[in-house]
Amino acid sequence: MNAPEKIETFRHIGTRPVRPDGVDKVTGKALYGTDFKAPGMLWGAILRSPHPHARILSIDTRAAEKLAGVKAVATGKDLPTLESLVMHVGEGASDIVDISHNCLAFDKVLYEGHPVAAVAAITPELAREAAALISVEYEVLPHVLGLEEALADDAPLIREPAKGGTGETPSNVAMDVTMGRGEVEAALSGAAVVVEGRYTMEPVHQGYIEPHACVASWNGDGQAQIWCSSQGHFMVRSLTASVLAIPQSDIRVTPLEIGGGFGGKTTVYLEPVAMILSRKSGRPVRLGMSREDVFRATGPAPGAIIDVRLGADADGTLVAAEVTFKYHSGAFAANDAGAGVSSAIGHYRIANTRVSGIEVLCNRPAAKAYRAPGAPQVNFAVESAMDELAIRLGMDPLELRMKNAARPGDLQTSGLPWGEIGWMQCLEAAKAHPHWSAPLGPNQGRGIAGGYWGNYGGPSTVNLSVAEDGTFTVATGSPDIGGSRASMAIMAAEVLEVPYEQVRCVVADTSSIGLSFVTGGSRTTFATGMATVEAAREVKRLLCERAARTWQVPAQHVEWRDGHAVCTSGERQGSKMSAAQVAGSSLHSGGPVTATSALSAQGWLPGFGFHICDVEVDQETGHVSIVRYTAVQDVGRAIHADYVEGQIQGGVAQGIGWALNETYIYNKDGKLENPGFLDYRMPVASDMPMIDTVMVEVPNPVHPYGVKGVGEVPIVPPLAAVANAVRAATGKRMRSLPMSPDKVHAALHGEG
Amino acid sequence: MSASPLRIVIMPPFDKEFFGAERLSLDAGNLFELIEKLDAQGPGFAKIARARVHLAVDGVLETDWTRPLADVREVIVLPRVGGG
Amino acid sequence: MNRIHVNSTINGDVTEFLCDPGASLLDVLRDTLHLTGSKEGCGSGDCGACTVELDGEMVCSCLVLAAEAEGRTVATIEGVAEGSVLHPVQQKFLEHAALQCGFCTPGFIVAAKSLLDRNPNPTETEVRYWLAGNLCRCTGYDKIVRAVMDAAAELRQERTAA
Amino acid sequence: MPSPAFHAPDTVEGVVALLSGDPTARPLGGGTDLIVQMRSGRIAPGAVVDLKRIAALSGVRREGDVFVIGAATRCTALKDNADLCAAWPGVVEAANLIGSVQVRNRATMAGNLCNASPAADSVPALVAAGATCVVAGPAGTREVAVQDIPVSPGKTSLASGEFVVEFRLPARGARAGDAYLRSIPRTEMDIAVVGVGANLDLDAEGTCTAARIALGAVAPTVVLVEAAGAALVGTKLDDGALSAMVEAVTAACAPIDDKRGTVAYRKAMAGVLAKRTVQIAAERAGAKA
Repeated sequence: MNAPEKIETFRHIGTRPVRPDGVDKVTGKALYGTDFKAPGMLWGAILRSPHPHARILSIDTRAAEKLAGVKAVATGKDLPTLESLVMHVGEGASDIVDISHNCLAFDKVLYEGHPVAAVAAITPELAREAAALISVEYEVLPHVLGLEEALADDAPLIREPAKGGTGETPSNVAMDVTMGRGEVEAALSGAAVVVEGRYTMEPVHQGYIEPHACVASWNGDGQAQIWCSSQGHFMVRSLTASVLAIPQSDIRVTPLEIGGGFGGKTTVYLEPVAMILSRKSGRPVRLGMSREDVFRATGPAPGAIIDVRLGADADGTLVAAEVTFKYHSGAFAANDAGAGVSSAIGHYRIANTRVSGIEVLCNRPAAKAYRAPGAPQVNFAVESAMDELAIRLGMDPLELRMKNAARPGDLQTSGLPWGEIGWMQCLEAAKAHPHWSAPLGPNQGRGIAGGYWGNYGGPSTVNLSVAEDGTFTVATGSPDIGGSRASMAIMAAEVLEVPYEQVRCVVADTSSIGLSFVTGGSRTTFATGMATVEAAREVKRLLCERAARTWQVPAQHVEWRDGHAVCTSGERQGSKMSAAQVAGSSLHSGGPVTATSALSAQGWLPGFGFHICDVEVDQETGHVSIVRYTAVQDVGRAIHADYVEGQIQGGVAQGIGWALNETYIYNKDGKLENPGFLDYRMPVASDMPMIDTVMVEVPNPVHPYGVKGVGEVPIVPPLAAVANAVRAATGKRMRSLPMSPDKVHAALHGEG
Repeated sequence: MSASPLRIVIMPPFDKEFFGAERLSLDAGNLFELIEKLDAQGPGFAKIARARVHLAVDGVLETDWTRPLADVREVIVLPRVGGG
Repeated sequence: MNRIHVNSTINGDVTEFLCDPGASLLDVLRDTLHLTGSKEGCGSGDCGACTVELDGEMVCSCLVLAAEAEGRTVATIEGVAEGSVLHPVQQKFLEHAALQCGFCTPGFIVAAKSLLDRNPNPTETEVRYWLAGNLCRCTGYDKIVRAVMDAAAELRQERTAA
Repeated sequence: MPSPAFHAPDTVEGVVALLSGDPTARPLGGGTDLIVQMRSGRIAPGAVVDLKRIAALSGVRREGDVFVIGAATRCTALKDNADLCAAWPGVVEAANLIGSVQVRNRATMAGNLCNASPAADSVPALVAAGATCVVAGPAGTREVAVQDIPVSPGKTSLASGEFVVEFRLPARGARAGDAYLRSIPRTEMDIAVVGVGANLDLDAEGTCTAARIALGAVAPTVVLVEAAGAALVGTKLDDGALSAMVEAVTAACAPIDDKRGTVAYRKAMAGVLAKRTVQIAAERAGAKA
């Protein structure tokens, strides 16, 4: 063997090749959920509740059924009665009874926009017309939207009290999680400095640009096909089958390209309804949402009320932290409180902690995961309090964080020790970054914040097959939202030591590949990547074995080098066969070469990020402009550097939107006032600066290439980073989001 | 089988919800068997375990419940939190 | 329902279609002509995913009645590349990874091309304001703006060379 | 939801005939409000009458010192007329703050006016400019001050069969300038929380000889604040005059709390923006000498 001449360890890892699905996407050829049409397809429409809370007394569908061209009408009564079953499809647990009742209301509507009935007709116009002809008699019930209002003794109950009774007083509390250790009160009373504050925000939406849509075709023999975009077509299969009480293998879900999800496409809203309409009509049925439907009826992230108390010694050592929060659960039980508890204060070493959160049912759409679900809200409170603590202590806020930062082996809030986390390295990189010491202009302020997200692993299946010409196809069960086909191809090409273009990656349907959890939890590059590497290693082994048998040498004499099987000893030493040569003769050496890896990936590690934000505040108008932003993140190891940076930049932009302008606005009648992109104000290009990213690489020792999930972390710190920057620019602490111009103006000029 | 019984630490809400205790001592060959035994003490626990429970073996999350527990000292039962 | 017969030139091809008088140009492009590259993200002109050029000016096709297209020319994302040869804006979007989910991408590319057809040397601020009618939720716009600036540079070079 | 009929006549008379024949019929300029409202079901006109096939209604022309802007002229086309931009930069800018480039490539000032939203961006600038519009109807044509068109949110003073044919912007003095500013939460793609148009004439010494200040989104319709203009006339726009002007502006505000802003914020912004707008207009007036 020659002396190692290469400095870089990797052939492909960390490079930036063009994604395999790129040309389709820049030319408009790619088929998304909203683009698919089936021959003979009918168009569906959904009638939604105008009331935030009402009992359904009767539904008269006769006029709709009589309309020429209408082929099916469905209501909640068409869905089977189910027994409670909590299912986990990779993104928090949900009870299928709730999912069913959210698809079509059963006896009560629980939020404005709750689906009540659906129709299928030969044109979209007819379907809408027919839906409008359905007459629903409601008994309007008192509604409740606010967290404290929903917790009041006389609040309307969203969930009917359980039959038989549990002995507990019925309430709107859907989930209650507490973790911690030590003696919080004693430590706080002994602390040199204590800061406390209440932080609040209304729900925000994931804001994916593609509205939900699907086509379902359910035949009389029970077999069905669904074409849709989602964060997990296996999730669509299992939830749809469970809601309809049919076998999973009777449904084949074909994933279409997905136009953004951010956690919001990890459940089913339309698919079971489209299935019912298809079964009734005998034809494929398309259902889609309008943008208004998306805002009114799909999962926002919960709003929150968060109380924080932090105590520190005079030298800045944190001695106690107490975080108590309430999250909107919406109409059904949501999950964010659990992650909220574990994402609040675990990034600091604190001996005495108590973190406690509840989910509160109310007459809003059921909260759904949104990028690091439950974490940005508590982080906003804790990192704002840290800023205040630094001011009170007269300490540099970055030094305060460095002094208290958790290291590997320190305990998380759950009591488990942290593994190989790169939090300290992020803080050091930020301190060394020119942004940290750059001068500021007039009316400008700099804020910082750090945060983390636990990430996830879980089940993924990958099939790697070799074509007769020695090219490779990776088939995964993981929808590609942000370039994961490129990442899989990179990892497979790395293992196989072949050019990137020699490996192509596709997302296979539920009948063509094994179970894979949703693309969520920042798990795909980690878990599906692990399966890809395992499958590639097995294919490499098979190719070497075929070569060994061809050469009639022991298998251990053949190694894979530089994309070739090479005989390393014996008579045939130095013989080489390319992948094409082995694969070309594979039909005469035992058959096609292919390998499947199905695994439940373990050993995932959390990601940590640290952000620096400069704002400029117009003191007269209260407008906040983001003038510079730097995001530092431990990414484990970047597989496709561009898409890692892209994840960070996208998360930051969403966080900035959350911080500055995005918010749900309900009126007193419980109706959403801003169900569109005009008044639900997501950042536009002119609102944003370039976002500098610094990728810190502290590899995950468990992953073959060191991957840590990267997608969710970057939305965690921006809320506090912006608020802390506004504080620095104006002297005002903004504890209520969004920091819209009117609120900043009021803070500066003392109104309201 | 481990030489001495396993220390089982039950985190909220499962302590109150099922067991009325924060610590238990049990013998189990693997995590499936452990859940069976926990179900005997807290009926209904097995049914919710897959959706709501994470198990940590000597401080590290373990999703493979066939993992043998010989030489293991402690299993923590903690709530499974959502991903994103 | 009185359907209207419309003649227009779409991506250079003389195209006839029948439409409901209330149908949007986007409805006809997507559902009648099967040109699904233009996307509907909002239906109210707030996201730009349906951006096309009408008589050379970029518009939201969801805010144009299909009947208005009579005698006019329409250019959609499907006509931006010349055969298999990508337009520099398309090529730079790929090279800069200026897309993640890709749903907003067709609208951005039509809008960016429209900018560069008029202004070969835009500043970053001009690019950002020109593209303010196109929402992207994935990228934070950073790589999109870089791709457009780089495409502008390449187009300038092509013009100098020509 | 029956579909409307679609007409694209090529004469003004043809439009009047169609609008007169169906009181629910609506003229279609750029459609950026009309089509959204139709598709959301908020309105269901029996017919839509496209104005863009009438050549005379599109484009900017001069009649002596007066600028005439056809009702079907898209906002971005205003920027192509250098004389208009030089004379009335505030009007051109206001029209080019509406929506996005895509929207402005369709939207017209006539549509912006006749949609009768109190927050329409181009309207305060037109009112400050003293613009009039020519209205065609069954009884012939009449000229109306722009501020007399909207009567309440969503309602205009136009009679059945009438529609706006063109705007007329008056002759400009040698030292005159206008400007428009608005407050929005983002930098683009928003509806004005408050909008302020200002139009000033100065004499050779820099003394203000005429001033018109108009406010958007602070009342059910655009407000021409005559007291604010009066506070400036005869002054050199010193701090005292500006303060008096701001006071008059604030006093003229009668806004509501809604999803886009609070009463307190709107009042405060009207003052802040009025001052800034007047300063820009003054600079433009001075720079033209």
